[in-house]
Amino acid sequence: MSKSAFSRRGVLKSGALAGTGLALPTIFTASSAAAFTNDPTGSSVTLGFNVPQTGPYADEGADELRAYQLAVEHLNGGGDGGMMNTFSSKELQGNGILGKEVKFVTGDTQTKSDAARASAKSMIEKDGAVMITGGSSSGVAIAVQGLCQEAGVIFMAGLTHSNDTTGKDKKANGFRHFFNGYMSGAALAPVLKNLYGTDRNAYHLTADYTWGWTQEESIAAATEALGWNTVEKVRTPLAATDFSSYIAPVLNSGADVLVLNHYGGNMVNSLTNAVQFGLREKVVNGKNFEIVVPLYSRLMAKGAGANVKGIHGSTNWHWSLQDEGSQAFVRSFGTKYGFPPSQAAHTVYCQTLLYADAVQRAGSFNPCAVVEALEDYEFDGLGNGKTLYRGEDHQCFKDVLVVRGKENPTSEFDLLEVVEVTPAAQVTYPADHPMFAGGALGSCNSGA
Amino acid sequence: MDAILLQILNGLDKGSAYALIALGLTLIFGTLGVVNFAHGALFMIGAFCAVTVQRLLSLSYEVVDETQKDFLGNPLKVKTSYVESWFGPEMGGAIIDWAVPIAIIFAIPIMILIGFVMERGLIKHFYKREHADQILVTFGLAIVLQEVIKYFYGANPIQTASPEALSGVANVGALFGTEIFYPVWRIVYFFFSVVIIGGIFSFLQFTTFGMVVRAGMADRETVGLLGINIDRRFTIMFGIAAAVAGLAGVMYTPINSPNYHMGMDFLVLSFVVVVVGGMGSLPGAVLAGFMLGILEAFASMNEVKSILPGIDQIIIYVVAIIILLTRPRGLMGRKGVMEE
Amino acid sequence: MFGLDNKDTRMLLVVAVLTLCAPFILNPFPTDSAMAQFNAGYPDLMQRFVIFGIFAIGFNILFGLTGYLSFGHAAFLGVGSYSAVWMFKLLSMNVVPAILLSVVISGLFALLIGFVSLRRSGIYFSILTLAFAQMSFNLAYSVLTPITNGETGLQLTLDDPRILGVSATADGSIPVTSLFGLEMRSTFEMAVGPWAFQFNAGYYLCALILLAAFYLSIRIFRSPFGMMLRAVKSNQQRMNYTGLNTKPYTLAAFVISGMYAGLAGGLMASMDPLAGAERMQWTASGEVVLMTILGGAGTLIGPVLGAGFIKYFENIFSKINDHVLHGWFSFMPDGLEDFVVFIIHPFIGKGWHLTLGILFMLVVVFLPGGLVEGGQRIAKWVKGRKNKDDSTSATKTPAE
Amino acid sequence: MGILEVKNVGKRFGGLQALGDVNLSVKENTVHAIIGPNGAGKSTLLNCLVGKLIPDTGSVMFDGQSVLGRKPFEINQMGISRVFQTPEIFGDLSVLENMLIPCFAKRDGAFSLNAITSVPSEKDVLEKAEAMLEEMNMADKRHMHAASMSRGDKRRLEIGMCLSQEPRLLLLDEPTAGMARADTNNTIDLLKEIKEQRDITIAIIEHDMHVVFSLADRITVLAQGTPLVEDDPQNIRGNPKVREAYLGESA
Repeated sequence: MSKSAFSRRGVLKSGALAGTGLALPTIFTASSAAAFTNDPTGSSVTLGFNVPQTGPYADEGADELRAYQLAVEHLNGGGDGGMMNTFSSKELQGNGILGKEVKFVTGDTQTKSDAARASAKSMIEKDGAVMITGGSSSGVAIAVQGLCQEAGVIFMAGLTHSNDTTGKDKKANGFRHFFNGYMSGAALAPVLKNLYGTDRNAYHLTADYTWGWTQEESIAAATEALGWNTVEKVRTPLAATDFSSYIAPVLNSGADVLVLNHYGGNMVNSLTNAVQFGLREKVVNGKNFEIVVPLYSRLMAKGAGANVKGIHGSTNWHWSLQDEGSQAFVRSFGTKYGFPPSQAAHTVYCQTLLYADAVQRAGSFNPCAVVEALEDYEFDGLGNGKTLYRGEDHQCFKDVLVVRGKENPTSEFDLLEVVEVTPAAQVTYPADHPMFAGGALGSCNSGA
Repeated sequence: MDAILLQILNGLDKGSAYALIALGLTLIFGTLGVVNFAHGALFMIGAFCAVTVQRLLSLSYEVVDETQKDFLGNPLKVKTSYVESWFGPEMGGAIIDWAVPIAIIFAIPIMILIGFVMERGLIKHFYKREHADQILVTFGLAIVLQEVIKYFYGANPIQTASPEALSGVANVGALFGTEIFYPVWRIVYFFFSVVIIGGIFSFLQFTTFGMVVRAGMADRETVGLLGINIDRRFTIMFGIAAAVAGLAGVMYTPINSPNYHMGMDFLVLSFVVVVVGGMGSLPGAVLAGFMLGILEAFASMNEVKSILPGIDQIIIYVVAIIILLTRPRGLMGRKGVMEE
Repeated sequence: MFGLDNKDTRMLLVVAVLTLCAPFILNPFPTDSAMAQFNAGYPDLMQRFVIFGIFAIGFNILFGLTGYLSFGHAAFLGVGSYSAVWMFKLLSMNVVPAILLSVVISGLFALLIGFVSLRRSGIYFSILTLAFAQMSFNLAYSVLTPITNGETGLQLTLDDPRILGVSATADGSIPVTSLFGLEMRSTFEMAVGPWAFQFNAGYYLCALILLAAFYLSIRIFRSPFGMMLRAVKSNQQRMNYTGLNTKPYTLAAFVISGMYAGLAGGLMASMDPLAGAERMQWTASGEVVLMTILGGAGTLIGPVLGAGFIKYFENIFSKINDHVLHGWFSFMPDGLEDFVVFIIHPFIGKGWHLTLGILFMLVVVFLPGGLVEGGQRIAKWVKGRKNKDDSTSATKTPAE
Repeated sequence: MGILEVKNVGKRFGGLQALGDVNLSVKENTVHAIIGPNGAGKSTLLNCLVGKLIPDTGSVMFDGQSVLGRKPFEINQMGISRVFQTPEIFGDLSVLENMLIPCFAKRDGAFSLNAITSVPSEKDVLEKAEAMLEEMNMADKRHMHAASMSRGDKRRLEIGMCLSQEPRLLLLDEPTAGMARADTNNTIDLLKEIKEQRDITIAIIEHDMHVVFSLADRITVLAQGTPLVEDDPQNIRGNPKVREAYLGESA
């Protein structure tokens, strides 16, 4: 039995060709000659876009999918080229990747680790995908990242904010463009200090699972460094829909800042409930009561409506940025779909381009070559300023945006305004930072 | 002390949603003997009635304003809603502001109609079928309803605000001589649910229609033998149950922004409530709803969580297990209902 | 043969042939054809078919025979998965101890939950099992994270202290699961003309275990014990007054089906060493209920069919996107193509839930006995066409 | 000393005294009928004998052993079988399977994890069940769905199921209630046959005097939860107290 892992579509195809070439069907057995998993030997290369299409993050998934389609179009030379024109690397020619036409398959993660892995596996085993990307939650990203490592394909993470993705669960075959909890804390802290001073009492409400914990840890550490006092850290069940019983005690706790370490539907509901309980009109310890949502998402902010007004948080990217890259992206996305892209769309578009570029520069689809090309790679022009893909942990270091819910939105997309662009240097941390300790990158796996 | 009062209040408020959904579920169990997994979906549809009314009221026409730019740099299209242009900005604005209460008026006939169609078109063919079949068909229906809503409204929550006048906080503590601030709309929700529950009970208690239905709940065959068309009454009851779930949904929208799977989120919980209350018992369902709401509120207190970490995650289930083991048929269940 | 009567032997053989030839049967379309989208013959999905088949067979032993509707069976699957992954982390990458442990642990867990829950019957029993399973899920997702790794799911790392085996391979990777050296992921590929077939070691292990599980389930169905379980469903009062203690019967059925679930969980972890908490959520428990009812509760083959049906939709329909649709209908004139794609669009890709929901309703409305009844009707219809006057098959035998 | 000795049994439900102070002795190999007007406590008494209810006071001894506190299945395993007012059979199973279950219960006890052998291979049990069906004249119906039989056949099957356990005491709870005359007569004939052919004690609760007087060797009349009188059928027929309390209104 051939000692191969996963299917090798490329070999299959050549085998199939050999078969059809003869009058009688011959049986061709794949040899272990292939250099790596799913080596694309035909005229096209297949990428796997694994996004939530059902469940609470389906809209974010849909937006990611739009961006992926746009990226594929641009890579194949269609459309206006988007950020390919502003990208600092000029390797991509608009003729696919390494001259191969880019094709894609899509799948549904359902925001469940199991389903996401099943979907990714089917892309690798059945469709011959050479790279998997996508996702809208950290649990899924980490689970799929682990799978890709074992399978010998590259994983370009989508929206995942947990420190663990490039911390204790980092993998050699996995890369994250999105920022993380630590960076949110580092970016927010100085802004919060300017706005609310150094003498504050913070009350944390945290989604009771790993992402929530890492964010809580990051934000608490960053604000405590300012001199803030953390009054209480309360964990809320993932399944909670009504946060009123967690909000109510905040009033009498002596806290004057509420930090909501929630995302998605949890964030919408906890923020709505907090505003409902009149927290924002309160004056505690002689100061105005404030709410902070460390990880903002415009798509989700919409669900909270007017409640986001004036509330600060951080985000990876926002369509209102005025740099050339962002504008080019917003233009091509907006022209095609009629509304501006979300940060999820932006990060996955970048990831696709970065992968394609790395392959182009490496001159091979071999995951180990791609890893080498991406590690410690510096680039610009993708909307976040100068960015470094750090080799030690495969995390991108770039500027982080501090945003605020806009008081007078002019349209349904105009919900957030950028308050501050925190430079990359301020959010950079050493690779052996304790919040990211415990895991090992391992070595790249090409599946051979 | 204040903290405890606050949590009791919060529990009553949480419990009102549970009680309303469980009430409708029990009406359907009790009268029709059908396990309705689509009941959560009815709650969700009610909520989307409010969303739809709000959207209809905000329907607008666009005027291109050359002085402002949209995100692509093109001239901005400024939207003005028809309601505002018809009634003037003030009156029109007020109408839009009151979209949720207005939605109640629309939701009642729509929900009753949906209930009728569901019962006549689907459920009635399943009275004599096994509970397993009922579960499968209503679950399938729930998925379909949910996906239809998702297709038209997307998966993200949609904010539906309460009227400005009812969105602040009120000092409930004044009644007890302390200061306890509580959101006005949640108080409204509580009283609303009390009124609906009271209405349903008196309807069943004091009208002949209600008496026949109650008799039918106890012994369907005998009532059928009396020559009373119990089937038609049961159809109406299904419509009423749907309307109760729908109204619970409409009024819930300002509390939490509705999304397409909110029904499923409530479904399991409301089944637990119904069973804890006792199958087929209306007072049981209401009692269990409020009781579980209050217990949930207490379990989420920091003082409690520090002693029993994670208790708020499982309190409902722990209570359900304890009650079912100590009281075989829930709090007020009747013998022989749904036991085989 | 094997102590079965002719009919059962025939059924077992049919299932054996179907599972062993699945790589061919599930890949009917040439790899490069437009219809290849519907091929299901790749290792992961084939493994899922048989693993969920085992899960549903076990569930059916409880629900189909005794009528006790457990809404918390996914908890046993989850516990089985966690046990297996822990075994991989601590002992060895061999799947045998992992699978054995997962069966034992989930059996014990089922004994505990069954002992309490079976004090009640009907919907009260269902809610008790649901409550236990939801508690397990909620705790696994949060408080029990040190054991379960919460949201991400328990997975292998490079520094697992594996007693029999290495923490990491020479080239710095996590070792893979194996059966005495035969790697579960190793796949033998065969190309016949334009077709490509994949023979995966893990799949064949699962398939053999499925056959064993199916065989055992036939034996249970046909045994005096199985008859007693059906008697429990039929009339507990009579059971009691016939000198039979129903409690150990139902408990035994509960534990056996819990062990089946644990076996499925252990296999799942053996094929892919990750155990996610969502495996224990009520929706997962609901899924096996739906599989069983959809296929035909109380029949032998039904649950396997139901499991295949649902998993096929989940994995195949969810992957069809507009792009693929346009590819299929590109032969049509543009306007018509767009129209057809527009019509089909809501039912595929992100709409696969909708399609599944509609199919649930159609099956339950038109085929009250599930897919098995559909098969029987077709068989009857075919028979009826062969000899029209043969209408003596009125004797009602219990459905298969 | 009878095979069944009921001493000073009393049972209350809330404020209602269902059984006062019941003493009853059923002699081995006799047919003992318990009669009484509605609400006399007949069913309560029966439920106390089979373990469904536990009396508040008194004792129930079967063959020298107390049955109190034992579960119904344990009491059955001691040798008491019960026939219900409405036939309790396994409706979803075939007639043969209905007969097999008590045969297995007799052989294997209250619980047996007999999951590996197949039913057809259990020749001894199968033969016994077939023989009992033969005896009940139901052999031709063996593959019928039990629920689809007539009420009379169901009753016959239920009695057959009880007999296949070779009980020492057979309790019958109004075995002919709701039956047509022909079915009633058939049942009487069947019971007579059983009485003659087997070493068995029968206790019967009955409303229908025709049945009682055709079968009973001994009769206890129950009124308002206490035994009014216990005697031979002839004497009962002539007893004025009984006439007044019971027969007067129904005969």
